[in-house]
Amino acid sequence: MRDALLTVRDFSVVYDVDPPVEAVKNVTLDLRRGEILGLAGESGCGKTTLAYGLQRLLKAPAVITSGSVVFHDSSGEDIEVDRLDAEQMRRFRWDKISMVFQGAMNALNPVATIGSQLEDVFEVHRPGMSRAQRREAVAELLEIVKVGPQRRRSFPHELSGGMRQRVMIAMALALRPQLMVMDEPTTALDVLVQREILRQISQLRREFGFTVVFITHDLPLLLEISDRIAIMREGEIVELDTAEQIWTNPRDEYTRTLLSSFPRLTGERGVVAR
Amino acid sequence: MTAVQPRPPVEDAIEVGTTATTVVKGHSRVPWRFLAGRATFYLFTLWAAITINFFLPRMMKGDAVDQYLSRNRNVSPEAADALRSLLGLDTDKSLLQQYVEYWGLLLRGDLGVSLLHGLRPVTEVIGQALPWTVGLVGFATIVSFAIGTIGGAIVGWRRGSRLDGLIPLTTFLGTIPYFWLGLLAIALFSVNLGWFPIGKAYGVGMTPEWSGEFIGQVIHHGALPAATIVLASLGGWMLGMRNMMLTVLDEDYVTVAQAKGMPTSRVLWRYAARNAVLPQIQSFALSIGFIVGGTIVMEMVFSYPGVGKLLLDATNAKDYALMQGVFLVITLSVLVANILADVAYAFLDPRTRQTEG
Amino acid sequence: MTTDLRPEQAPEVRSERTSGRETSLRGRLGSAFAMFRNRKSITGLTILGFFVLVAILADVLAPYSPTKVDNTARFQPPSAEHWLGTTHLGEDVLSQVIYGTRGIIVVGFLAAILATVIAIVVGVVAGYVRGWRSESLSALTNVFLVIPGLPLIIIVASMFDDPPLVVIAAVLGLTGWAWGARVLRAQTMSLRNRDFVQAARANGEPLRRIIGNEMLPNLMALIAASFVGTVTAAIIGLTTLSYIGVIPVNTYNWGTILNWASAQGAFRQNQWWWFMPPGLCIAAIGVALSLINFGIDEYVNPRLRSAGERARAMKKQGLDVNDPVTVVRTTTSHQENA
Amino acid sequence: STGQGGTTGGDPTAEAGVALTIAKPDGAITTESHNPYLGDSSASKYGYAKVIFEPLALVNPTGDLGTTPWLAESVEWNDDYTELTVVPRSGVTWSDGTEFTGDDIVFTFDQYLNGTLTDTSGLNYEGATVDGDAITLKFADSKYTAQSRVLHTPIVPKHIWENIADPNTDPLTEDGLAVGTGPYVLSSWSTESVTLTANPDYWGGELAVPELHYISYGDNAALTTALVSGEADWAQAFIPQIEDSYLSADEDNHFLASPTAGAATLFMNLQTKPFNDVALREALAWTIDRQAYVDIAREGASEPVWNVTGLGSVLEDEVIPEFQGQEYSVDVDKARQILTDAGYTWEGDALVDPDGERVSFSISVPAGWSDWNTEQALIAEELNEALGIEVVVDQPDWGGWDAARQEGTFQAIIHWLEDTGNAYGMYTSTMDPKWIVDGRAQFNFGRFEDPAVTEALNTYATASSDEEREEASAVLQTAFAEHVPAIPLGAHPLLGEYNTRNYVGWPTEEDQYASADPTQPGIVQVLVNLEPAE
Amino acid sequence: MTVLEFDRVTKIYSVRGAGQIKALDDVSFSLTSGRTIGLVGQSGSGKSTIAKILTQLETPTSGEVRLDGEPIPRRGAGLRAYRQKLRMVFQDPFASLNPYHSIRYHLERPLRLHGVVPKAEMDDEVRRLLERVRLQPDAVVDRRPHELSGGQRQRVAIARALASRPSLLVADEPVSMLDVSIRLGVLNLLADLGREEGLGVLYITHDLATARHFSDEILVLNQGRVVESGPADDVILRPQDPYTRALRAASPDPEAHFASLSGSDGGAL
Ligand SMILES: Nc1ncnc2c1ncn2[C@@H]1O[C@H](COP(=O)(O)OP(=O)(O)OP(=O)(O)O)[C@@H](O)[C@H]1O
Ligand SMILES: Nc1ncnc2c1ncn2[C@@H]1O[C@H](COP(=O)(O)OP(=O)(O)OP(=O)(O)O)[C@@H](O)[C@H]1O
Ligand SMILES: [Mg+2]
Ligand SMILES: [Mg+2]
Repeated sequence: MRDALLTVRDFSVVYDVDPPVEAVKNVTLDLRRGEILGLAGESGCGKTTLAYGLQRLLKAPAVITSGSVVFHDSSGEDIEVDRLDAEQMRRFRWDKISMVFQGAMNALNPVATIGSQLEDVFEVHRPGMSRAQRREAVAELLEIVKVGPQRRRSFPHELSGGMRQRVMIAMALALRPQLMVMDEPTTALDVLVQREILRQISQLRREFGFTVVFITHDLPLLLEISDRIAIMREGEIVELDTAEQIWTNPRDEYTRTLLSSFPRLTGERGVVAR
Repeated sequence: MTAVQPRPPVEDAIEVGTTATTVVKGHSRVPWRFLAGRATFYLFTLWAAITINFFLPRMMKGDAVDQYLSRNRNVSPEAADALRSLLGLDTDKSLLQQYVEYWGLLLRGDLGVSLLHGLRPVTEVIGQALPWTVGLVGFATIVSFAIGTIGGAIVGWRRGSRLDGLIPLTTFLGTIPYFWLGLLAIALFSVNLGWFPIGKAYGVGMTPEWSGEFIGQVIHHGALPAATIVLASLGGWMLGMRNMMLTVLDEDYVTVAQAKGMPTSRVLWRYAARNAVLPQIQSFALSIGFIVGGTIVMEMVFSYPGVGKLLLDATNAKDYALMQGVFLVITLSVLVANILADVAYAFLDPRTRQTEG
Repeated sequence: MTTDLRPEQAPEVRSERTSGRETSLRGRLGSAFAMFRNRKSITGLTILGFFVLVAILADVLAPYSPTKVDNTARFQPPSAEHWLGTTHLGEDVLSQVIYGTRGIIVVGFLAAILATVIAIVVGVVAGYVRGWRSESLSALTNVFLVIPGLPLIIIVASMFDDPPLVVIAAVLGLTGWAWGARVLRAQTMSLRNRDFVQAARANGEPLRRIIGNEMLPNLMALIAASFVGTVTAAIIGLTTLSYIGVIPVNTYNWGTILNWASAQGAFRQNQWWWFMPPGLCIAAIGVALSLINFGIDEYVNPRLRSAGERARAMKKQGLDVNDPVTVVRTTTSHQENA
Repeated sequence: STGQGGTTGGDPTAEAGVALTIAKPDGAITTESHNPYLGDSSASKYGYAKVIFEPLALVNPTGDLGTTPWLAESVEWNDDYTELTVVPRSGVTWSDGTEFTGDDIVFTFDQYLNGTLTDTSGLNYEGATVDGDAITLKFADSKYTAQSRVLHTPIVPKHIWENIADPNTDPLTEDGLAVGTGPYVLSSWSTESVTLTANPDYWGGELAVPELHYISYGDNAALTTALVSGEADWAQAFIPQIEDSYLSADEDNHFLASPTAGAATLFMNLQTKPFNDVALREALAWTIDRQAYVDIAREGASEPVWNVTGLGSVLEDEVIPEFQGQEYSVDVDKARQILTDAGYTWEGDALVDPDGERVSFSISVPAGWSDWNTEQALIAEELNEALGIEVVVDQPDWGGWDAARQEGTFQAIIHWLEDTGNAYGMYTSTMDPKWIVDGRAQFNFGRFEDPAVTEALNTYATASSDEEREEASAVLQTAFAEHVPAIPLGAHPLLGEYNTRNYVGWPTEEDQYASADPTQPGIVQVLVNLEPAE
Repeated sequence: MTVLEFDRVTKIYSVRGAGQIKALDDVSFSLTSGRTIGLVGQSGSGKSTIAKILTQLETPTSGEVRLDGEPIPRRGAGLRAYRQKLRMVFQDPFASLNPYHSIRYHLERPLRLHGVVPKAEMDDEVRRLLERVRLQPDAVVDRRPHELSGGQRQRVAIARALASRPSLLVADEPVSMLDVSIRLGVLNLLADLGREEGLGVLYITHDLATARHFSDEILVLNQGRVVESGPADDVILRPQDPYTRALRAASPDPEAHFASLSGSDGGAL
């Protein structure tokens, strides 16, 4: 179909505590360029760990115990993420892979304006840019996510939850990365706002053509928006298939349990039937 | 207070965002009501403190003349009455009358004369001592705060390293009695090693002037007391900052900063420490307020001129005017420090600007 | 009416460890003191307990009366008869230190109890009620923050011919509660709107039960911390006041010993046996109290506890907490490292 | 060398022409006032008023108790000591160049007359008459017991002071106001020290010390440290363990304690139990170890008072023959015998009075007066050990102590005496009802009252002949020995620590021409007497 | 049969610095035993405010709440009796249980306060309550809240609300914090109670799908106003108000999604 962007082989993460927690076990995964991969599973199954682990964002006591992650850059170069040293990793981050974090209130520095937090990214990764250029880039980003450049001077708490989430998305977009990992970007939000943000993400993806890993445990939502869905349970990917296949023909027992756990919105009363 | 705003019907629910109930926007940026409330609050505190400060000393046993006689044994006890009228203590006004008069004088900036200091105006007496207290202790407090906070940030950041040992060490230094520390410091550095003078603010025969020599002297003389104050108070700042750092380091925005590829120093100072320092500001303000009163022991041990000894002596000598004067300075500085803390906090933490409660 | 909806698999009640569940009273007590159940607190409590014991058993432990004058044995360095030497009057320093513990413990604890009780009453009430009542209580708190404690102590002490320790403790307590009240007020205000307090109200619980049974237990750690803090402040206050001679020096405490030592030039004469023990005792009790406080802090905020330990434990495994990059330790590279 | 501001520091070699640093333990003296009449002006607190403003004559409070005319060429009292005739010294100029004349003396005293200056010394001055050179100052009552109060009145220049509105309080801080006849003139004043330089035109001749620094340390301990390190040269301080901590630090360090007529005295409240019984007081007098007071509480800086008349060594001559050599000693058996005779018994170790009550009392001294605090402990221990009296050591703050002594609510206190330079001080302080006004006592705290004694006191004070005075003195001494209204412990000493590194000529044990206390008026005598060391 | 009427209630909050907020605007409905009313609306629309007014934690600015035609007493025994009849399950199971007290304490308090059973039977009653919410009494009764999972806590909260044998229950988003798989169990329990014991339930949520399935009637709240109400299926399947429609459109519905899909790759994004 499409060519691969990220190849994950036999990837395991252990929290080296007593007793050790094997949060991600031998995950093998191919991420295709431009697709939306939904990652679902009950809470605590290792979704966040996997997503963070891919770009080695986990702090000790987390240890990657096996596997490899290879990033196929659009320039044609293959980057072996697990071989990078700290400085290379720092450069790699955000430039190639960016993230939208779970709680936007907590993901933004409460004492800095959103403008300065956005500029930060350029300052560090694009040292060549002038101050004016950075300003302009920030204004453009805020425009894109419909927060509006006039909000540049606002502090996070002055924005609504939805706006904050959009600022996070703007930040993730800043360097036009090839992969965006979104960890439950909408769970804290209202359905209406959630919908609006999803619409925006889809629009931006069409524009910029990045790949999305979308994490949530809201299966109905995932079924709607993803190309492919991976179902995780206790650190393992138990099923990985297209959304339709998952919906119509779930193979794993656990997937089936999940799918039978939400009532119908329309049609006859009762749990969803496939 | 504004009236209930009629809410216009919302066309597009999505546009509204999460707050389905619109907060009335465009209210004045300056929260006058809040400020007025704070001002009333502070004025009340000031009034109450001054009133207490007026009545408390007058509940003490003994009076200033007896004290004067015991200090000046060459003065004939037979002259007690003459002295009483000389010192203005022969009035038979009621306490309430005196209180009202005190306020009258206070509002005119007249703090009376100090019996203990040759009947000089209290303003002059305090004016001579205050700069030294504020200078030395203020400086030491700032240094201690700065070192403690920066150190605490680093210790918190490099948790688990050998630096962790600094916390118990500084705590220990903070718990040993200050005078002990001071006396040992003098014994070691002044008497045995001779590196520093034994005390005083500057050398004998010097008169204050803006010369290099004088400033050098002031620094030389102030170094040991300042250093002991810093040592004794460092622990609190360091521990506070370190604990806040540990809390802040687990916040998402620190992880986000790292995910954004920020260099370590930037994450440490701009993200983590910048947030962790906020609660320190409050304590700092309070400690600034207490500088004025809290240094009696240092002044005794290091023969340093200052307000603390002034207060102690005034209390012992029943020098009401001077006591009240020093109280006033302490009260004012605590209040001013509190106001400054309010302002600084609002300035440093944008969140409080809105949701002050 | 409603359709019965059963998931294919009923969510199981997770089997959690039922390790030796506590039964009511013992368990309650245990949990009430849970904040002291860590190594730091226990070390601190042990040291403190030691001093409390010394204070209680002073009569038994002290080899001499603290005021037993012996003109023939002045300024003696430590010896078999006088383990910590003697003072300028030939008094036994060890006995003075032992008896001096009493004043310290009595004043420290009485002052702290008083200050804590006032802080709880004023702070919690100010936090729970609203409007002018809350504001006036907090104004009261501020006034007490502003009043200088030292003159107050001198003034009150002067009202008594021979101010007993209780009075000194009372004054130290009266001037020391404001800080705790402030902290408790803030915390109570945040507790006030917590759901479980609301739930208790919705339950119809009377006010005193809401404050006493729902809020206080949750303020316990804070109260304990403020108590310990006040003990420290009172002890340091007492020794300082004794040292500068504001408090009568005939009631022996470590501050008065130091006062005497300093007045008699022990510091200059390197009569360390005289001034070191009380100084070190003050430091020891100070350290003990801060250890307890660390323990409480760590109980309230487990991060404080785990951060350092975890980091050290990781270090042993070759991990650095601050490493912004996840360590890769595949079996092969791990072996290389090892 | 600490080498600050020209102090001599610890220079090993003697250096002429270096400044002398005089130190006090009074904390920073930060407010400037050169008024010699005001007890709490910086000039009085430091004591530098005494080297600027000079008195008519200097009365030696120690040694021979003699009087040395100073600004007066001669001083002479009339028989009943109500008139003082002085001849002003000629050739003296004020430090601003104006000539010193008798007018200045008259002006100085007349300030008391017209009420511009408060009579804090209780002079009751009535006016002066001038007869040629001689000026006669008249007083309302006999000044026999207050000679030094009259003679030590600082003489101020008329031409300056006549323009001063309130001589009680004026700080004299404006230029050209702090003008005196003294050996030194003010050079600079700062919150940390005061510098005075030698007066080049001083009438007393050339001064060896060109410059004086006055400095005040935070407390006794800091002052001692400064003395030991050489940062300060001369002070009046109670230094504990003085031998080890000061004298042995440098062989040039010296210490002189000069006994005076005053004494630290145990006052007992004669009005209430247990001290309303003379037997108990006497027993105490036979038990309390005055030598221990001197040796331990005062570190040797005093002299014990053993004589039954309560008079110490400087007043030995005044003791009537009957009591010469009649001394108390520590004689516990005797004390117990006195008690037994008076009906006291012992219950185990505890003393029980004739009423069957256990004897106990509290002895009270303000907290922080460490020498007397020590003595409290000593007395408590001695009395408990020897007589089985339980003594409660009470250390209130000054105010509480002061109230108790004035109102007579104490049981026992240690207090100083009024020093009149003769036996009168001892007896008026302990037995004179004149001190009790409106029920409040300024002295005689025990409230002794005996008409015969009162009369003898009046006679002593106003007598116009020595015989009359001796008779009165005999009555007083007998009454004192009989009633034991108070127990003097040790002479009040004037202390002085000084060093001979750069200057010699100080008062010594052998030659106490003045005390070595730099805060005493006699400082000018010492300064004039100093010479560069070899 | 108990009827609770919520009659034209308006609630205005004064917020310092932000003026006044109208949280409820002229809201009326009535709750009867044995029936479930679903109250939906997005965050901040005033749902919890209704619950708080019902439980007398807040007083309405205007309007009235009546129980069987009687106004609700403001204090004293009357209020206690009312609180026994109407109980509430709080929005957040993590916050509404006091971390300091054991589960037993939480359940015994209402039993004691309202004198439901004699002291001797207290223990049995606690066990019965726990069993009712399908928790094993032995396993949980002496634990404290933090030792339970979210689902278990939620059930304890429900058990507590049921302890005083109320006839009406206000359940404020009782499942919002729970995992999909646990959610259903809790809701089924409430449904059972309504059926078996005639409990009237006010089910507050913003999840349209569960609201539809567990309630007889649905009230849609927007900015403090009831914009639509009626039988559950009517409101969800045939929404009249634009806001209800927007809400419905925003709720994911995989069935409709896959039905409309013709197997192509275009996701919603
Ligand atoms: N620092 C840590 N130390 C030890 N174990 C951890 C740590 N962080 C996470 N875990 C454990 O790792 C497992 C996976 O956690 P993770 O956060 O990846 O789950 P998740 O699927 O994202 O859950 P959620 O949906 O709740 O966000 C969990 O069992 C968790 O308890
Ligand atoms: N105590 C209060 N003071 C001021 N405003 C309040 C208060 N409580 C609620 N509000 C405001 O009233 C409005 C309704 O709040 P409410 O809690 O009822 O919403 P909700 O529908 O329960 O929302 P959610 O789904 O987020 O729980 C909100 O705008 C809220 O900010
Ligand atoms: Mg997660
Ligand atoms: Mg709600």
